[in-house]
Amino acid sequence: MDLEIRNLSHHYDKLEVLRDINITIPSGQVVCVVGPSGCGKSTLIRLIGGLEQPAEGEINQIGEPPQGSLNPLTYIFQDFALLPWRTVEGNISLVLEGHPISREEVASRIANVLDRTRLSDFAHVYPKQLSGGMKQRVAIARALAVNPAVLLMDEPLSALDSQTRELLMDDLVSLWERERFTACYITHNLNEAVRLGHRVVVLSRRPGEIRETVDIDIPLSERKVDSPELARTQTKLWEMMREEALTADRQLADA
Amino acid sequence: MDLEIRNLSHHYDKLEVLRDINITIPSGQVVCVVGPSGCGKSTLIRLIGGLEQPAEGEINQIGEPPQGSLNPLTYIFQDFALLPWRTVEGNISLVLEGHPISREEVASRIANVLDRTRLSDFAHVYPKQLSGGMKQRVAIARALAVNPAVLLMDEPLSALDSQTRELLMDDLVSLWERERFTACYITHNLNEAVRLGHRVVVLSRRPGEIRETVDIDIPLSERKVDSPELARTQTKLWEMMREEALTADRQLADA
Amino acid sequence: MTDSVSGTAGAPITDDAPATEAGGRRSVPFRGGGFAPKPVWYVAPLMFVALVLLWEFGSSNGYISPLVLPAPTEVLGAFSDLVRSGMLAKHLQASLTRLVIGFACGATLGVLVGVAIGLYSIPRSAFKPLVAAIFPIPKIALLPLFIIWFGIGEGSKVATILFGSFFPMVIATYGGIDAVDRNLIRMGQSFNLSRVAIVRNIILPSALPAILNGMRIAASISIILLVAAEMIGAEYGIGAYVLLAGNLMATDQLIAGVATLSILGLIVSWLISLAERYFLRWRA
Amino acid sequence: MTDSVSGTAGAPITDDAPATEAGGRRSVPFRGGGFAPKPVWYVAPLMFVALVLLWEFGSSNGYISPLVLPAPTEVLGAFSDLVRSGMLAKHLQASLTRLVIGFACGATLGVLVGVAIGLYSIPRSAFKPLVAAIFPIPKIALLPLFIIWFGIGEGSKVATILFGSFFPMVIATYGGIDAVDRNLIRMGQSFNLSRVAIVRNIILPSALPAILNGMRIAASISIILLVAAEMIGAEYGIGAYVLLAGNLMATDQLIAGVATLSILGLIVSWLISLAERYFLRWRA
Amino acid sequence: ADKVVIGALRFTSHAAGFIAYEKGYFKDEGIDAEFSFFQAAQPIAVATASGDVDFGIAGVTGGFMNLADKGAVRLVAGVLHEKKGVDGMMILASNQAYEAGLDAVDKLPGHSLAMTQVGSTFHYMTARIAEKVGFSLDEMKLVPLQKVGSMIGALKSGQVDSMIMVPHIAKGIVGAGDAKQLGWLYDYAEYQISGLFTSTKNIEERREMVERFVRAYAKGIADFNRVMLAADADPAERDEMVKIIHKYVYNERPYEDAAPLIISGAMNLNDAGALDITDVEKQMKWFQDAGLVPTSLTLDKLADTSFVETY
Ligand SMILES: Nc1ncnc2c1ncn2[C@@H]1O[C@H](COP(=O)(O)OP(=O)(O)OP(=O)(O)O)[C@@H](O)[C@H]1O
Ligand SMILES: Nc1ncnc2c1ncn2[C@@H]1O[C@H](COP(=O)(O)OP(=O)(O)OP(=O)(O)O)[C@@H](O)[C@H]1O
Ligand SMILES: [Mg+2]
Ligand SMILES: [Mg+2]
Repeated sequence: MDLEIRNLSHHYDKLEVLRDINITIPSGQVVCVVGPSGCGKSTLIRLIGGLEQPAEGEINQIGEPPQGSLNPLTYIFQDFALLPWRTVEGNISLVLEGHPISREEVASRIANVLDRTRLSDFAHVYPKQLSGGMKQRVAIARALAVNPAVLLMDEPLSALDSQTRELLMDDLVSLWERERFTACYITHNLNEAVRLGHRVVVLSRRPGEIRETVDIDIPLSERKVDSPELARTQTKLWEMMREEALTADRQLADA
Repeated sequence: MDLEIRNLSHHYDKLEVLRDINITIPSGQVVCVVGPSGCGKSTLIRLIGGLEQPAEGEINQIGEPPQGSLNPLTYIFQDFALLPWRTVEGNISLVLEGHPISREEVASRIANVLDRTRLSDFAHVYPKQLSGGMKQRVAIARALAVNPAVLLMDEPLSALDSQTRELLMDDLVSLWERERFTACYITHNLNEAVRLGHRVVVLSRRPGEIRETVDIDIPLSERKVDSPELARTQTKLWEMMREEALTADRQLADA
Repeated sequence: MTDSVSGTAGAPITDDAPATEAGGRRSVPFRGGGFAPKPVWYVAPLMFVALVLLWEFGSSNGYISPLVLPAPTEVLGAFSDLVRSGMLAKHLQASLTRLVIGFACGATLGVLVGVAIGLYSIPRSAFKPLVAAIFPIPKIALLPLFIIWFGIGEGSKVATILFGSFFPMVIATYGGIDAVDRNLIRMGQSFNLSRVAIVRNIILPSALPAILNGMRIAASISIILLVAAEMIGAEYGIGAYVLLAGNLMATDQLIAGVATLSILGLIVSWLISLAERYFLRWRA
Repeated sequence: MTDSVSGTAGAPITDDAPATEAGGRRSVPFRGGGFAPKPVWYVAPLMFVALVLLWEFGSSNGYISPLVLPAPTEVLGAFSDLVRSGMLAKHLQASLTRLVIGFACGATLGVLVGVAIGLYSIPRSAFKPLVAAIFPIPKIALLPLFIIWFGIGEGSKVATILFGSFFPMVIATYGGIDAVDRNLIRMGQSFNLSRVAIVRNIILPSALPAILNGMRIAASISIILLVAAEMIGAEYGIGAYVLLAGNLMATDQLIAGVATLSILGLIVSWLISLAERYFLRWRA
Repeated sequence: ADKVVIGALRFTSHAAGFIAYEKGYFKDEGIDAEFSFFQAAQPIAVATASGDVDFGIAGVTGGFMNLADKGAVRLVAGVLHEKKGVDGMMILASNQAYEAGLDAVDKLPGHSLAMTQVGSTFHYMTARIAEKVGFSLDEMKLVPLQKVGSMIGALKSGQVDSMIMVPHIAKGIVGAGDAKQLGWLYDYAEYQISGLFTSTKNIEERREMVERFVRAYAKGIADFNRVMLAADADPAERDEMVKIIHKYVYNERPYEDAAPLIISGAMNLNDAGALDITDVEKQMKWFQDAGLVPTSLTLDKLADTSFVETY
């Protein structure tokens, strides 16, 4: 299943946030969207998943979601969005509850995703006991439990410290290698974008417009921290965004 | 003025946090301390600045602080620690209030540090109106206002998004180029460490012990994002820490 | 590595695409929204007017016996009697004097004790449990003792209100100080600020929102206690007026008096909101 | 780039370095600590015992007239009379029945109305201002009307307590719902959870801490209102006992009754703490 | 038998009802009576208005008159009446005021007096004293304290100079030396303190039952007056009656402690429940003049004079 965003514009009251966005997210690929603070990245991904309605333009899914997908468009949030009063297991079972699947199936799905995210030992633990990296892995396990067609990730790593981020990036890469999921990945972090994206979409500052789309052809598994080619792409992206980031950073909140 | 940490150990009740730390911070140099989550980095820097008393060992200042230094050991905190009810100016004047300096001197010091951090236009603005990067620049301006001999920075950039972090790293580098301040810089982020540190001290996981000390001889101003030498050092540091970070991340909070 | 603007791939674009197309192209379903109840400004006044009309209708048609509830017009009549006779001013003056003195003293003492509990170990150990034990005691139960302790003049009335506002202020103040961000205090220490400077410049402003919120509660309690306070030998005062009306079973006056108290409460709470908006304008 | 363990640079190391050395080597001064008042466990009981002893001493030596305050031994005597005569059980039973019924109904209704205000626009517009206007009305002022509305039996007593606990529960509940992390709701929507599932699995558990806290307040208010409620023709009940004692100026009984109420309050608040510890064990 | 609920206070002044019940006078009249106990008189009137209670005894207060004006309740017989020579309401002075010169009732002007409420019987009694002695009520400071307990506390601690009080409490205070007696109210006013009332609905719909009730009640009054007030009463009979009353009044105290209080609390009751309608009218006028009761209240609304003799 591909996703297609056509002539999308959005505004809140009189605040124009997004202007004429066109993106295609092809099946099995990770599209990263980068842009300065407040440019409308989160708005964009909310629109893509149907959590908000676009003012103009349309978002289409092309082709059928895979058989057995309980929730084709599944989010992974920056703040993990775990229910603190449910254990790891309970957080995953929450999203399976409304569906017509048997108890055994629920149990086996939970066991399966916990295994895939190396969390099997932590099934009965409350979120408060987990580190940030572990919490985000629980959120990933929860997303996987519904067999998503597309993962919509809004800065999934930006609440983590940089070492945990490194570890989780490796996890995401190996997960993609195994599952070849489709994803729209929003981030601030150019290093993440060049490590995880098959395609990087650069937005301008608010109102967000597409400034550039960069395809990166190196296979994900071969991208190393110290690869000079990636470093060059990253530097190029940074030069593209530096001015915008500077302006965005120096804007007063109520101006 | 140099700082010297000798045979330092610390524990909270029965929790051993630091074990036999020896570090020297020579005048005019930036010493970065990296280590996995919870290894005692923040404890270390609190001990260095006299906010806590070490269980064993000692911390000495060698030589006199420069003339006119109102607060030789000055902190810059991760969460900025600005008073939300005072304007930018008021936050800086706070730390000058107890000292025997004239009103004019206070005003000129404030004007001076605002100028050095490019904040002159924002003197009368409340923190709530500022972006994270701006807030941390205010905190830096406040620290500069007391003419510190040593800056003690506890993950000063880790509350910022990565683009703002890039911008502030540039700011810090050019500030160091101009002022040649002495600093102890705590961070999670190996990229920050190799960009800003003359020396990088690597701590093991709790109880924190020194695993390695790496000196980096490239001048700060010549360190580029895509410099392969830095990338190699960073990779080396990461390999050193990976296992420890992984273990630290998978520890339960109440275990 | 190639640069290319995407969005031109995929199926051909048709105008006015329906939700489902033959080629398997479907619009993403909307599933957000809701859970953000927006107050509709005209509902409250509308309901209020409707209620009063219904009540008047019920009263004038005998569905509501005057014994159960006087008609709104009668309440209004009682109120305008109160205004025209000049008694409202007299009652208000008496009550407000008591309120202001009692509340001001109670709040001041409460903040002082709260600061002591918030900052020092010994007052904390001694007074925190004491406050917890005394706070829930119903003040009307103590009125007979208050008469002996504070006399039947203004003393016991002011004391009742003072007691009522003291305890919530203590609790709000030390709660506010307990919640002060310890990082800010550490920041103050790291700049060698004196203890006094830290209390004055960091702790008290930090606790101010909690203190103002405590004031809101203390003020409500003070107004509620007005009736209890004016049980003791009060000639004038809204509370005394309400009590007399209750005793005479003059339900129209009773409701007029209660409405006056309610309005007084709303005004005080509005004043505190103003103060909050002014003093806490730095809040995000 | 060289690897080297540092710490060997700098001045020569001497054992047992004094704070200041000739060579300009000084220990970093300590400037942290403080601002963390630690309760000292024995101060509160010590102070309590000291106060009671002082009071007893004052009473038995005539410094405190029995009119002003009865001696602690007299209060104890009144209390043991109450226990021995079996009246305490009778009073407690009467009061607790009223409290439990009134509080249970008030809290349940309060939560229901609070949820409606928290979730839907129209109830929010209609009831939020109404609650704000009625909450601060002193319940004792309305007692004469309560008698007419609810009779003189258990009805009006339960109604007084019901009203007292209803309003704080409404406010706490919708406050809790307003404060629910919208991201969690959005998460639920993003997984296509039904509206009911979101309310049941996300909103209500999220609001539970606020609701339990509201219960604590509502319970205190209920106990305070016990005295007011039992002003209306109650033969038994702690409130009635206190009122009668006050009427007869039997200060020893009065204080014994007030102490019983205070202990009742502490017990209820402890029970709610237990409930919090159990239901909110997931909290950090 | 007619089921009837009597609202009562645990006061000696309600004793006639207890006697009538215990001696079976109600049963004799075919009335199945039941007591509902209150802490204050006012709520009994309210409860009668709302139908929870059928009969009650209340002072002829402003609150009662307002309820009568709303057509809810009506007096049907007299109960307590001041009578020269029979211990009734006592006028007291605090020790401090007494020492400072307040040693006679005619010195009351310029002093303070405790009462429960504006429009209470205490208020009216004071007005009658003022009328008799010949001063204006404005010359006194009347202090409303809501409760009898508060009045006693205020007098004992010298915060008010004087008050009027029921005999058993007043005698206790004077006996303990906590205050001084100034005089008896009956020297200034022989007036109708309280009366038996019922709801207008009862009068209109169950008139015959009300008649029977009043008859039975009057028998209780007769017994009470005969045994408790007469100087030459048979001590054995008095003991028996005190025992009956003790079932209801001061029942939490042992008989030995309660008996003197009950005996000293005995006040004159209207023979045969006769109602002093002249005085009731006078009271009504006074309250209306004071603006405490609307002028729409008439004597017809306040009392139904067809059940007992009036004078
Ligand atoms: N529900 C809303 N109502 C009104 N304005 C909104 C709403 N959500 C976002 N905005 C505004 O729209 C703009 C874009 O917000 P958005 O969160 O999409 O930016 P972003 O790119 O995700 O920023 P960040 O990098 O900080 O996460 C901001 O100015 C924000 O204030
Ligand atoms: N005041 C304290 N009392 C008791 N334990 C403490 C205190 N401060 C820190 N600790 C514990 O000491 C250990 C080290 O904490 P510290 O904050 O120094 O680690 P850190 O390296 O700064 O971690 P992070 O990378 O998360 O900032 C942790 O286990 C922490 O729980
Ligand atoms: Mg965002
Ligand atoms: Mg830290």
